[in-house]
Amino acid sequence: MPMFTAEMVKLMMPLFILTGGACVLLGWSAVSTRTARAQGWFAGVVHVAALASIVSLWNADGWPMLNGMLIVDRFGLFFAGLCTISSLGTILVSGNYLARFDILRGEYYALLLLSLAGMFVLVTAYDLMSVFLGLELMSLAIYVMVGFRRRDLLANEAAMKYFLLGGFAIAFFLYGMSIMYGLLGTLNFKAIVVEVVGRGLVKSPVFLFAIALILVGFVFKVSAVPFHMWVPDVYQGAPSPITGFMAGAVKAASFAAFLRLFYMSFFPAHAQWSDIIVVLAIATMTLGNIVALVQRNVKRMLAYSSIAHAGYILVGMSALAIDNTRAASGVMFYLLVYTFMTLGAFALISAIENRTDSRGLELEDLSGLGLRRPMLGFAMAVFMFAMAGIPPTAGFFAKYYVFSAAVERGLVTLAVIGVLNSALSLYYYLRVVVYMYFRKSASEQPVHDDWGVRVVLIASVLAVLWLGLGPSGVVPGIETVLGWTGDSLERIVSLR
Amino acid sequence: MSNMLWIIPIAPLVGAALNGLLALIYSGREKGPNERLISLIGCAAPIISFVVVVRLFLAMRGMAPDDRIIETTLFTWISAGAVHVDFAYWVDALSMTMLLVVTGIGSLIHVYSTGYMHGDRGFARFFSYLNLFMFAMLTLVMAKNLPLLFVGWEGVGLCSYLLIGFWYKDIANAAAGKKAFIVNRVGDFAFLIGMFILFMVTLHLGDPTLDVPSLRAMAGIHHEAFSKVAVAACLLLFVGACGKSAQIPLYVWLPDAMAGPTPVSALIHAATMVTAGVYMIARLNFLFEMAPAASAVVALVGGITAIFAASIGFAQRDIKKVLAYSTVSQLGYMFLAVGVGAYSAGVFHLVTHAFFKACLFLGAGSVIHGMSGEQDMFKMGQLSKHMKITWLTFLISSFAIAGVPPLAGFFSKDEILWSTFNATVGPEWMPRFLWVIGLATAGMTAFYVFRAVFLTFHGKDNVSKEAKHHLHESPPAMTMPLVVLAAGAVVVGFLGVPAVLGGPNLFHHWLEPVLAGHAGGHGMGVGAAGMSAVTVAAEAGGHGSSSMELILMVVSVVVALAGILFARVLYVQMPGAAAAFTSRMGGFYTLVFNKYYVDELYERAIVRPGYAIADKIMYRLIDAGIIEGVVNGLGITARLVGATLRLVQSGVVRTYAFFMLIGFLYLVYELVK
Amino acid sequence: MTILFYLFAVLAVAGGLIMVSQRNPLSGAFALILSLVSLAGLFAMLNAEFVFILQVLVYAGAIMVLIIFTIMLLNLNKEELEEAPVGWMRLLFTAVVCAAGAFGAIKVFSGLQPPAVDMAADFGSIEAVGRLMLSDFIYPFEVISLILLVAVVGVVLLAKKVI
Amino acid sequence: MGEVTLNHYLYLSAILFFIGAFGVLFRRNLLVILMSIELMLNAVNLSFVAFARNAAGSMDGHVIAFFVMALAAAEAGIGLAILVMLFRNRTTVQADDLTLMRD
Amino acid sequence: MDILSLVTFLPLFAAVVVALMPARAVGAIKGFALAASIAVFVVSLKLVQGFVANPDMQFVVDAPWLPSLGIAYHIGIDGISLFLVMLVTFLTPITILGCLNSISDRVKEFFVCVLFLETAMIGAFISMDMFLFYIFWEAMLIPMYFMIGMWGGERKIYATVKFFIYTMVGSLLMLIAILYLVHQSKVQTGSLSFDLGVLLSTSLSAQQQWLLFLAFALAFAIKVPMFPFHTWLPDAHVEAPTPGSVILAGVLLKMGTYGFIRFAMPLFPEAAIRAIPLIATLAIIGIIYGALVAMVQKDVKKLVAYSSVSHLGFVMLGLVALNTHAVEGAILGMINHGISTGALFLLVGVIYERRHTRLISEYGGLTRVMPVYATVFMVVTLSSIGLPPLNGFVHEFLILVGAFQANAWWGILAATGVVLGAIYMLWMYQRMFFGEVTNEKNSGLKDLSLREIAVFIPLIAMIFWMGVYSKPFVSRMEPAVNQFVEQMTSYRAAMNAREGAVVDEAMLSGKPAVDVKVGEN
Repeated sequence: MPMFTAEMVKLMMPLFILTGGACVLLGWSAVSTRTARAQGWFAGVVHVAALASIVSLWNADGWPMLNGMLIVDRFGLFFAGLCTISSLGTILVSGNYLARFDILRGEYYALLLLSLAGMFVLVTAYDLMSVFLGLELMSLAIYVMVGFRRRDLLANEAAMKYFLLGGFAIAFFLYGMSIMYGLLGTLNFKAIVVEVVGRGLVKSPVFLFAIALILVGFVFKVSAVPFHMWVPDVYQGAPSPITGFMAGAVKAASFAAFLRLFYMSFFPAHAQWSDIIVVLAIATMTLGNIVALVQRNVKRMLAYSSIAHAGYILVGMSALAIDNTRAASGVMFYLLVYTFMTLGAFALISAIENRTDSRGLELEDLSGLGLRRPMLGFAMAVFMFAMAGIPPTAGFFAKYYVFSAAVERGLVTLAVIGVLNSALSLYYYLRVVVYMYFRKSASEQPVHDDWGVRVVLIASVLAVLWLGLGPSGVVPGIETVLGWTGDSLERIVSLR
Repeated sequence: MSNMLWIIPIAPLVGAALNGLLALIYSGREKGPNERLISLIGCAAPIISFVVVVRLFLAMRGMAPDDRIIETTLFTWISAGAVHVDFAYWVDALSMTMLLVVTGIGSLIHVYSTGYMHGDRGFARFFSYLNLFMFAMLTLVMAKNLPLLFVGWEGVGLCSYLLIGFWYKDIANAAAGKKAFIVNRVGDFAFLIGMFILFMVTLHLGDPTLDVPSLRAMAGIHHEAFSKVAVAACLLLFVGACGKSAQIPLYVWLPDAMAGPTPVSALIHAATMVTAGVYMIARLNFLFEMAPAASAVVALVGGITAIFAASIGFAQRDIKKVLAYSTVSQLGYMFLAVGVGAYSAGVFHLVTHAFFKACLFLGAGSVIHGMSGEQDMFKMGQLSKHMKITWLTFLISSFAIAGVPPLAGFFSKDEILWSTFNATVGPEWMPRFLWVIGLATAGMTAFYVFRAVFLTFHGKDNVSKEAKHHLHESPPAMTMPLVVLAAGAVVVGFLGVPAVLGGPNLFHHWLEPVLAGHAGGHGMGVGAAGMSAVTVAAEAGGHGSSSMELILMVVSVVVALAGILFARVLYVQMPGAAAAFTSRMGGFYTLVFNKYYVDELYERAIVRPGYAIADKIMYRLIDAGIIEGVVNGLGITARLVGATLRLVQSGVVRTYAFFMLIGFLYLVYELVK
Repeated sequence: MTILFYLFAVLAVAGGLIMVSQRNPLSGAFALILSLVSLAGLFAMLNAEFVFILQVLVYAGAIMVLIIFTIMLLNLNKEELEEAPVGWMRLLFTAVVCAAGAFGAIKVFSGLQPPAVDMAADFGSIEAVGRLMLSDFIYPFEVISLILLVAVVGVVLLAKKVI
Repeated sequence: MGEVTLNHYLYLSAILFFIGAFGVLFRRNLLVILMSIELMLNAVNLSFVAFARNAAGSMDGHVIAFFVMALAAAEAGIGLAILVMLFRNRTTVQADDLTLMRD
Repeated sequence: MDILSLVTFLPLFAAVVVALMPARAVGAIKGFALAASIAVFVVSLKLVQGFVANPDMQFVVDAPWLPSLGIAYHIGIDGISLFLVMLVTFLTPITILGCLNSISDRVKEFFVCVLFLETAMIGAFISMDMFLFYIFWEAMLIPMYFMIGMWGGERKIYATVKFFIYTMVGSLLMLIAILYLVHQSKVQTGSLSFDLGVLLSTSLSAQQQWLLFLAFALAFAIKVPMFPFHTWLPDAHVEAPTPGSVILAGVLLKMGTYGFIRFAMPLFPEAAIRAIPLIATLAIIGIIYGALVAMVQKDVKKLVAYSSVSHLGFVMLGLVALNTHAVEGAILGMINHGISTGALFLLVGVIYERRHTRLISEYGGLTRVMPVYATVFMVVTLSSIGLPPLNGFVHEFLILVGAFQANAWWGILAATGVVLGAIYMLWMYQRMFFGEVTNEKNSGLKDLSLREIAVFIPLIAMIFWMGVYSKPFVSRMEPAVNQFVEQMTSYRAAMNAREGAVVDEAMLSGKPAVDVKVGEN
């Protein structure tokens, strides 16, 4: 059995590009700390290369490789691309930010690349082992990046909290993995389905116990209530570009693996776990929105908002169905949109954030922004309206997608709770707009929007508007992305 | 011929538009537009109408009595679903009578106004309103269907509102105008409902219509369907009439309406608009005949209003107020007439009243004009020396209203009394009771009118020096109409000389096809069942014995003369007696002087509680309190919950882990169970 | 064998309990080493030769040394090092929740009827495991190297005094 | 004391796992929390190895246990690095002191 | 591009152009916005011209948009929506003309908002696809939100946030209902479609209908607003700048009533019929309550706002009376209210521009200093209180007749609104315009300028036209309304047949079922 064929190398090229780039960067930054800007450029180029290779692989139609450890299929590439874009945006935003806080280091970019590599592993994972390693690679790099403002007390604290709780969660995940391994003798996604269905283990307590444990790992990463509590603190303490990266890419990658695993391997037990997801979704949406209402710190507010969005996505997760891919594509579309919204929002926050004291960026600091800087204000308003789910922004389409899936699945009450939550969330999203447009600025906070931030903002606004106005090209695209499920689901059906 | 019909209302409308435009154009300038031009436009409009009306009248006289109808449909006004309303004018004998009165007296008053309003800054505006009123009133009169009648009905109300508040700088005037409008609206509300009932009946019969002739025809055919709702419909329509014609309990606006310029009081609040209610009931007589109970109510309300208003008239100091209450009282008379089924008598009184009351008002206006705006009779006296024409015409009209033969008032009033006496309306006691009331009212009317005459033109001279300085007879533009009207007050009565006095009662016959004819049109079979006893007894006037009629006639004349004499005694011969009498009556006088505190009652019982409920309960409690409380409460609750939940976020890592473990246990519990 | 199992088991649990109950982290670290070594014994009993060696070398050896080294490095005095006593309620509460978790897990496991499996001759040997690691698990193996790379870079970035 | 079966190992692993969890929840010293997580990972390893021997019959569990150990090492390194950084700025190793961000 | 799409998207195009103009070119922006809106109106006249009086949808465009989701760009107008579209295109230039001077701050953004709003409003009226409708429906909120929030009064933030959230709550529930309905339709037909025509033939159980209807009705009732969901309106109106109030009152409120007649009632006829007593009750409460509360207001804008509650109560009552004339009255009422109340707000804006207060007590005796203004105000006031032959009367009359026909008590109770309307409006007029000029600040006020007169002339002309000769309007809407009424009444007949005519008796309170017969004619 040849270990690596040329075809496989091609399929794994994004990973090689990212890791290779990271290694080069590490070496470079070890010898030169003055050329950090150039290192940032280099990282950007690596991203573009990775993105190019992801795009070039779009029609490659991969298969489970390396003992079924990973599969480079469209689903994975979709999320890989999404994460890469988010990461690229983070790089564009970071330069100025890092320089401003005097932490401009090449290793930062290397870690970003490694984290992105972890994401690639995660989204292409076809085996719980890969999921675990992808999660860890992604997370460890992020632990470091969260604490990158080394002298900042909040950053220290955020890194510590994230690290401890992340470790705690991964222990549960591993425990679940071990039980899964013991029970089924395999960790391969497809093999799990075959074993579970074949051996009639769908209702086995051990199997379900393992699912519960594995679920902890995922719901921690996607910040579902009550596994969400790290989110506000970490989002607040982390450097703003990284917060955006976490809210966008990390969440997207985690959801990707979550979706693939649960829509495939654990789907036979859907009846057992869907109720839980419903409850989690409700709790997550509601708590996220309600607590966001009373936040004055912008990053913290967006952290809670991010929790709430996880709740909406969980609505889609709970509505996964065997006979159509509406819910799954809804989740994907939501993540697509959310990534852009959150990337843009945090890009702007990165540009505004000046303070190093513990107060952080408060709503008051946004006062009059829309009047002083109309384009920035417009962009932020678009993101806020999108997050609130107002047409004609993409946020509406995203919500529409998951809620319609829930309705089709008969989860009308869940959908109703969802929209009521949307209404609730309006209050704090609108408040941002209120501050930006309807209040005079008390102090003229300087805005450090260099070209990187602007590029990110323009791209995000365009994406959010375009996805809202004419997702006609995207929606069918997403449906085809989910072609893999068609195959596996049919198999599941036949096994029943 | 019928094509000319449209000129009648349109001429004043054009006049109104032209004058209104002028008024607006000149509104920002120092000087108003040329008064001559305004007068020309303003007076030409009703006069053109009048001329057309006369021509049509002559034409109509040439027709067979049953064919005396002229009509024209201008365009479809509303056509929606089952509702089809044409903008159609339709004139029969009754409306022709009204047209003559309205355009005739209206023209006179327009002429009078050119003198009265001379120099007023709002001259153009005034004529615009007055012309607009003419348009509305003519529309009311000529309307073929009830909605169009309602257009006129509301239109005259609007003009009344505008004209009462014409001198808007005094907020009291404006308030009076508003009060008039709103009280009228209360009546209109009932009118609308009444109209709806009729519409429903016709709709049910498969031919939804509100056209008066069609209603009349259908009422003849579908007697049963109509009589089922007739009482309700008639009562509601009557409430509408009460509003417009200032009957109890909706009369309160009329005295206040005297705030308007005096020609307005004469035209709108005496001669024409306020009689619209009477006209409307006469127009719908076929309906009221089906509803004896409603008719009884009409008669009773009319009678009570008559005496009630007359009693208030006793104690007024303001000459216009006296006339206003007199108008209310006389309108009560008319309602009494139509209530007992004496439609032609009612309409006849309407016509005669239009003359003498218009004359009285214009006379009063002339007095006020001469007195530089003074209206308190107790500050007048001996004016007969200064204002001969005014005095004479006023006196003639006073005799007319008092019912002194052979002036107009005598014939019309007597016909009403006689019809009442003979009526079979309501319970057995009612006709006689109403007759007594009518008679008493006649006496009282004589008294208070002559009280006014004596206080104003005779008696003690209380005119202030300053006023006396300016005191003068009014210009010809004002006196000429007075003379014409006074002449009318003398003459028109003879149109309705009853048979018992050997008269042909031309008036009665003229109206016969309209007021008694509908049964005739559709055969006696229906008529026998359809025509109530009311009609049979009253319309035919001659059913009672003629000797009885003569006796009663004498009685009423005696009563009227007694009233006049009493007034003379009190206010001319023994000037102190009135004061003594007043103080003797004490509380009662105060009660009467304050119009039985009806306004105050409305204020306390309806206006203030209504306002308080709207303000305190609806706005502050329900709206701002409960609904807003719930709405904001939801928001506050969400925030409170949020503020509570955020406390869980203690910042302590172990707590976070603890919640994760709890969450894990929940997952296990739910999954494994 | 049974006695050995229970011995190791008791030692492992005891080590764990001591670790979580000692207020001084240094004592805790040593208790943990006890626990880890006991677990190594259990690994040996489970024919996991490779894991046994790693457990002793990497875990009980390297990792614990790193921890202890850090404790020393921080050069904490007693007050800073030791934590304040914790309230009984909290102890009880936490204990109950954790016990519930453990109890639940045990209850779930109690229903497990593992199939009898044949064991290869070289089961658990270093060679066999190593072969497996570099064939079937080559991908995870490579990824774990990246993880370690991140760890190295991260440690340098975060803990170095001046970067 | 019957024969030692897979279940016994699993019970033990569960107990150790939740002792570790207890340590995370109960202790305030960041170092101890860190060690408690290590204990949890060890419990997982025990489970892997026990399963490998008794249920799966493959050595995959051993390999995975190795990876877990590697991960544990990496985590310990990062964790201790964060701890050191934190200690430099705050001079504390108590978890309960990390409450600058809350609510 | 077809004419209907042109009318819809021309404003959006203009908005984009305005957005691209330099912010300093204030005059050019204003001129362009005005010209664009007039152009839209002129183009929209082609709609009237080409409209044929039949019940069918006309100017239909049905192009696929998101076929995989069953969403199409399906637009069209019938007699019901024709005049609402016209109302939008008519009011927008007037609004723009009216606010040319009053908006001096951030002119560019303002006109972008107005033009964007116009597209959204037209779009909502012409959408025949539920999804498309929802998009437009929600899109209206954003410009309105900014209009109130940026150019509003003191409590603008409270008002605008309240407006936004209030309306969103309702519409989000409607969204769920739409999704559910579409899903049901998909289950039944096998294909996914948001097309109104397809959804209309979805069969639903009584309970499903009821819940869906409630969700729709809530969204629309908030927009109307019906009692007790009206409290956002006074705040929004008071704080909104004049053009905001005009558009809000003139058009946005009609979205609610239009929603009932176009969507809520036809989609769920049986539930709607069951809900009629409830809606009628709320409508009547709204009529009386709105009028009474309007009476006690000290702020003239608030007064007009509450009067809207009352007027819209009439419209709702007309809709549920379910006979042709009442429904036509209701539609006329929507248009008339748009014109009259729009004019009222513009008038208030005129005086607010001069004095910067809306308190009635600040004014008095204005007739003296501003006679033309007073005259215009008077005409509009009279139109608002339904004085014949001005426009207000026609619809009130039709609605009252129809309501009376449906249930005598409805007609009677609603007719009290006629009285109350006169009270609060005339009282307000009296306090503002009559008497001496009590406030020194008012003595020097300028009367209407030529521009302002130009604003009001078309409105006054419409007030007279629609009052005197409403036939051109009614005749175009009649076929569509007849169809609506026939459908609803036939459903009712079927329900009555099922339930033994119990409902019928109750509904007509002893009166014969005349309306059913009319429907058959």
